[in-house]
Amino acid sequence: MEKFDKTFPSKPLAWPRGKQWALAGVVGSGNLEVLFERNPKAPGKMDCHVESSIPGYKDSWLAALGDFAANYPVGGTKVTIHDQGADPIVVTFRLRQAYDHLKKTS
Amino acid sequence: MKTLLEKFFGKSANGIAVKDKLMTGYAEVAGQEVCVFGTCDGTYIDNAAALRFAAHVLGCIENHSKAPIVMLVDSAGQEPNRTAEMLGLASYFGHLLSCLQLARQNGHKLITVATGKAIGGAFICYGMFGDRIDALESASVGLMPIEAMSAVTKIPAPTLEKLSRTMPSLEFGAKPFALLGGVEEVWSAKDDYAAKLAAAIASANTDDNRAALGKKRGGRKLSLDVRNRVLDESGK
Amino acid sequence: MSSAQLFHEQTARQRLASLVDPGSFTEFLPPPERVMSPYLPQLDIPVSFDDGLVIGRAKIGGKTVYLAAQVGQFVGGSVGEVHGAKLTGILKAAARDGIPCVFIVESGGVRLHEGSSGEIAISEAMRAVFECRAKRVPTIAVIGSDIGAYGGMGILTTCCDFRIMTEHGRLGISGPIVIEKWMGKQAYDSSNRALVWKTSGGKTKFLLGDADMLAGDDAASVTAAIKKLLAKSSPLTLKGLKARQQELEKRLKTFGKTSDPDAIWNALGIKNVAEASLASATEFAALAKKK
Amino acid sequence: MMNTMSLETKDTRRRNKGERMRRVGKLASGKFVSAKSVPEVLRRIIEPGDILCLEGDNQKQADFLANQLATLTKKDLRDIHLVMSCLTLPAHIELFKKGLIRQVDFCYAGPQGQAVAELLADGKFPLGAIHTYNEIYARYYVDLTPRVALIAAVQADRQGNLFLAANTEETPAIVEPTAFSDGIVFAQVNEIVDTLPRIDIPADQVDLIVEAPYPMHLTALFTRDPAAITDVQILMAMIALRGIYQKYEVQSLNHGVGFNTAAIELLLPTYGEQLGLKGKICKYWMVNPLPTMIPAIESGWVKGVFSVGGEVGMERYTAARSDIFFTGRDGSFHSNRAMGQLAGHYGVDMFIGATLQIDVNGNSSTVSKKRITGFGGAPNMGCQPMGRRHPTKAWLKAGAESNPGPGSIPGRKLVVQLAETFQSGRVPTFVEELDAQDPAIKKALHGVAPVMIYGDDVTHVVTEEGIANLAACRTIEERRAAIRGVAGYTPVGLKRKKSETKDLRARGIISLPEDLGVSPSDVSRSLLAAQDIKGLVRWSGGLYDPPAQFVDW
Repeated sequence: MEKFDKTFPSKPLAWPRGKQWALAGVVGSGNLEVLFERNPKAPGKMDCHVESSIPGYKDSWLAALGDFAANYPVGGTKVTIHDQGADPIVVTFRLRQAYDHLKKTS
Repeated sequence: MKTLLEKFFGKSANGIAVKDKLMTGYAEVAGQEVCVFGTCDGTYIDNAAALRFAAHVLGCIENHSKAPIVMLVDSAGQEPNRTAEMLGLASYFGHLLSCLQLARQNGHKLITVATGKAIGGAFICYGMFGDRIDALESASVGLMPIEAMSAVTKIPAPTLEKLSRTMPSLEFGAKPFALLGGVEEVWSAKDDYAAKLAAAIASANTDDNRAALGKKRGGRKLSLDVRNRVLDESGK
Repeated sequence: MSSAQLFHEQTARQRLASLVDPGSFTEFLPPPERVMSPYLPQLDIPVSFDDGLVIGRAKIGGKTVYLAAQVGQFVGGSVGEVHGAKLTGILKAAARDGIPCVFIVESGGVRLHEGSSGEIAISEAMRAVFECRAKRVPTIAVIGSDIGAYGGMGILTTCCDFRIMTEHGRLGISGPIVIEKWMGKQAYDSSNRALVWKTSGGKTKFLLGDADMLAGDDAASVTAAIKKLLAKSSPLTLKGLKARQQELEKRLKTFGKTSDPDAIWNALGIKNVAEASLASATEFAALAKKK
Repeated sequence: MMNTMSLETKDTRRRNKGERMRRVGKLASGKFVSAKSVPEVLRRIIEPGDILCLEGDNQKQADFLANQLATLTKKDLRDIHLVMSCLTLPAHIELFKKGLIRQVDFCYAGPQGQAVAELLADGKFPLGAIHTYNEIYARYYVDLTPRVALIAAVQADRQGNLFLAANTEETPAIVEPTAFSDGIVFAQVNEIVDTLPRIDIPADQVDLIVEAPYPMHLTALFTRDPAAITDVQILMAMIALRGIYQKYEVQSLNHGVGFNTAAIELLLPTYGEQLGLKGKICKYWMVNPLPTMIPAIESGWVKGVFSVGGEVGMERYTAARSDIFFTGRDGSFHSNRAMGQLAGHYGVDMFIGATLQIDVNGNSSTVSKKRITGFGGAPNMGCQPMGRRHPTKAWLKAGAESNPGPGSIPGRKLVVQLAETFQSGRVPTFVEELDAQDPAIKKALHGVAPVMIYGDDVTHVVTEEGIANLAACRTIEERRAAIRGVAGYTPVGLKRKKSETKDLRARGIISLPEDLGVSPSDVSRSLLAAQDIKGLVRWSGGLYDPPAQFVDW
C-alpha cells in the first residue's frame, strides 16, 4: 500500500452550488473509487489523498492529477482515491465522472 | 453421544433418537418438557437433514405448545455437492430457519449449545439462530481455523496468527467467539450442564443482544454503534 | 438500437440510481462519513468509503422503501463487521418504520479477512429479516449478477419474503470452484459456465420456485418486478410452512438422484431446453407457464 | 557451352517422385493408406535433405500427420528443411528437440512462442527466417518449393478429391507449388465419403490420403466475447470512428482480431448510425467471419466480406448470408489465406489493429524476450502497397496529408495502430525501444529485428488519449513528439513537452477526444449493439452456434 497527499493549484470550481460530494468507481481489481468533496476553505486548490494497492507509480499519479487540476476548474475540492491497481486512464475516467456528478445541482 | 445427552437431560435423554448422527426428540430440563434436535460427531448437514429438523420443529409447534427448543451443534458444515446446490440447499436451510422463526413467534424459546464443531454454514443454518447461544469450552466455534483462512485468503498464517492477538474475530474457539458476543456463556467441563441449560432456558429472551455483548466484551466494537447510526439517520 | 445498461454489469450505486424514482435516493452513512473497515488496512487491503454496502431510502413507484445494495467488486461483496452492521441497521429500520426493504445482493458471503465477526453479522441480519417478517414488512432480495448470493448470503436471501432473480443471478451456498475441489473436475467442471448457471442460475431457481420472479437483465425489468411484490408480504404460518415442507420433500425425492439440471427443466415443463436456454426472461416465464 | 549437369536435371524430380511412391508400394491402396501405417509411409516418402512442408495454419492443423511425424527418430528422418506458416503444436517442437531439422522457415509460433525462444537460446532452432504469410507462400514458388507437403482436409471422396469446408486457409497455397513441381501431397482427412459437397482440391493434385482417427485440430481463434469489452476500448473505438473512419470515409478495410476492433464493429449499428455513417463507410471487409460483425451485417452496413479462414460456429450463419460472404456451390463458406492477404494488402483503404508494444518511432511488435511469436497476418496488411495505382478517396486524402514528393506515389493506405497506453498489470505499451530490438533476438534472426509493423508504414496511432497522425509528420522528431503526445502516463508519455503537444494539436497532427466531439462521459457499454455472446446469437436469428466455452446459458 502506498499513501500520499498532494495539493494542486486549480481554478475555483465553476459551480458554487450543487452537491456536497460525488463518488465514482468502485474498489475492485483494476479499478478505484474517487470521492470529490467541496472544500470552500481553499478555493484555489485541489487537495488530493491517494491510497494505492500497487506502490511505485507515484509519478504517473501526480502527472494525471496535475493534468486534471490544470484542465478543469476544480479549486475548492478535496479528492480522496482508494485504488486497487487501476490504469492511469481509469484514474482520469473516474475523476471526470465524479466531477460531472459534482456539477449536477440537485 | 449418549453420555453427553445424559449430562444435559439425565434419564430423559432416552427420548432423543440418534440416527445418522442426527438427533431429534423430546426430553426434560428441570421438569419442563423440551424439544431437542441437533447434530453429533461433526457430521455434515444436507437437504434431508434440514428437512428432518424442520419437520421436528413443525411437529413441536403443532403438538407441544411453547416447549423450549434446544439445539445442539456438532457439525463441520454443509458438504459441497452439485446435486444439493442444484436442488437449492440454501432454500432448505432457509426453510429450517423459517420454521424456527415461527416457533419463536409462537412462544417457543430457542436455546443453542455448541457441543463440538460449530463451523461456518452449519452454525448459521440453525444454531446461531437461537435466542440464547452457549458453548462448551471444548467446542470448535468460529468461521474457520487460521490455517484454512490462510489457504483461502492467501494471507500467510503467521500474519493472521499475529493479527488475531488484537483481532479476536480471527481466532478460532468458543472463548474468542464469546468475546465477539456470538456466544453468551462458555461452559467449562466441570459445570453441571443440566443446571446450566435450565438457567439458559430461564434467561433466554427474543432480543438479539449479540452486538451489545460484542461491544461490552470488546471483541466487536463497531457493530452496535454503526447499526445505531443507521437507525438514527433513518429515523430523522 | 442502443440497449439499456445490463443490470449484471452495473455497480451497486448505478443499480440503485436506475431502480428508484429519479433523484429520490438518500444515502445513510454516505461516503464522506467514511464508515470503513478498520481491519482491512491491517492486512494491506484497500478500504472503501461504504465498506461494500450502499444503504438508504428512496421511492419506487411513489412508494417509500429502504434499500441496500452490495458492491460485488469490493472483496467479493463480502460481509464484514461494518458492512453487516449497516445491513442489520437498515433491516431493523424497516421493521421499526414498517417500510419495505429491497436488498440488491451481490456477495460470496462472510468476509474471511474479518473472520467470525462477519459470520455473526450475517446471523444478526437474518434475525433482522425475520423481525420484518414478523411485522409483515416485506423484504425483497434481488439477485442479478454473476457473483450472485453465496455462503451465508445465499441462506439469508432464502429467509426474505421474496426473491427476484435474473438469468445472470446465481443462488447457492458452496460456489462451483469449492464443489469442483471437493468432488473432482469429472463430477463438476467449474469452468463449464453453462453447467454452472443451469445448476445455480436464475432460470433453474425460478423453475423450482426458489425465485419468485424472473426479471430481465435491465433495471426497468427489475423495477417492474419489485413494484409487483412491494404490496405483498409472505407471513410465516404453520399451514404455509407445512406446505413448503411437503414441496421440498417432493423435490428431494423426485430429483435427489440426478445431477442433471436438464432433467429438472424437462420435468418442470420445459420441452426444448436449448430454446429455453436462449430465451429472454419474459419468453422463459411464458415457456415455463405452458406446462 | 554444353553443361552435363543440365542434361541430368531435366526430369530427375519426376523420376525421384516415382521412386518414392514405389517405395510406398502395398502400404497404399490407390491413394489411400491406413492410419497405423502412416509413420512407415512417412519414412518411405521423405528423404534426407528434403524441404518438408507441414500444414499448420493459425486455425486448422494437420495435427494427426504432425503427431505421426514426431514419432520418427533420427534414423528415419534427418537433415530436414522444414517450411510452414504456423509452428504451433507441441509435435512441431518435438521435431527440433529430436534434432531432425536442418533449417526452419516459418511465420508464426503463437502458443509455442516460449518454446521457440528456449530452443533458439539452446541453439536447437536452425532458423532461416521468420516470414510474413505472403512471403513464405511466394517462396514456395521460388526457392522453398516443398518436396513433400503434409496437409489437412475435412473430407475426401474415393477418387481423392478434397473438400476443405470453411477453413480453406492456405491449403491451395501449399498444394499448388508442391503438386506442380513433382512433390508429394499427403492429406489427412476427417472422413472418406462417396460424394463431396464440393471439390476444393482436385484429386489430380493429391498423392496420398489417410482417414485420421480424430478430426483435425481447429481453434476458435477469432471469437471475442463482447462482455469482455472495456469502457476504455469503447472510448478508443469512438475516437477511431470519428477521427479516422468518418474523416477519411473508409470504404474497404481489414480489422485485427482484438477487443478494440470488436468494439468498433459493435458500435457501427449504434454510435455509427447516430453519426449518420451507415452506407457511407465500412462496406467491404477483408476479415474472418467474426461473430462481432453480425450486428453490423444484420443492420445492412456490410456489402461484402472475404476471409483468410473460417471461424468455428459461423458455418450456418455464413451459409445463410451468401450475399455477404464467399460461398461454394454447395452453399457453404469459402476462405483463402493467400488471396485474402493479397486483398488486404492491395485492395483495401485501411488496416487497423491492436498491438502490445510500440516504440517512440512507431514500430510495433508482439515479441518479448521470453516469447518469440513471429507474425500473423498483420504485416502484409499493415504496410504500404508501394506499387498501388487505383485511387480511392481515403487513399488520396491520406496521400495528400503525407505531402508526397516528386518521386512518391500519390496515395497512402491508412495503417492504424490501436494501443491502450497500458497493458494489463500496468505494463506500458509505449517504450523507448522494443523488446524485439534485443541484441540476442536480432542476432538469432540474422540481423532483422522482428518488428510487426514498421513506423514508416503507420499513418495513425490511436490511444485513449487521442490520435497521432504520423503520416502528417514532417520529421522523425515530429513523429516522436506526436507519439509522446498520445502516450498518456507511460514513461514515454511523461517525457512529452507541453508546448510541442500544443503545437501539434493546433496543426491537427494530434487530436484529443474533445477535438473529435467525443466525451468520456458518453462512454457506456450499452452502446454496444450486443453486450454478450448471447446477444450475438439473438442478432443472428439463432444461426450462430458459439463454441461451448463461450456458452453460459
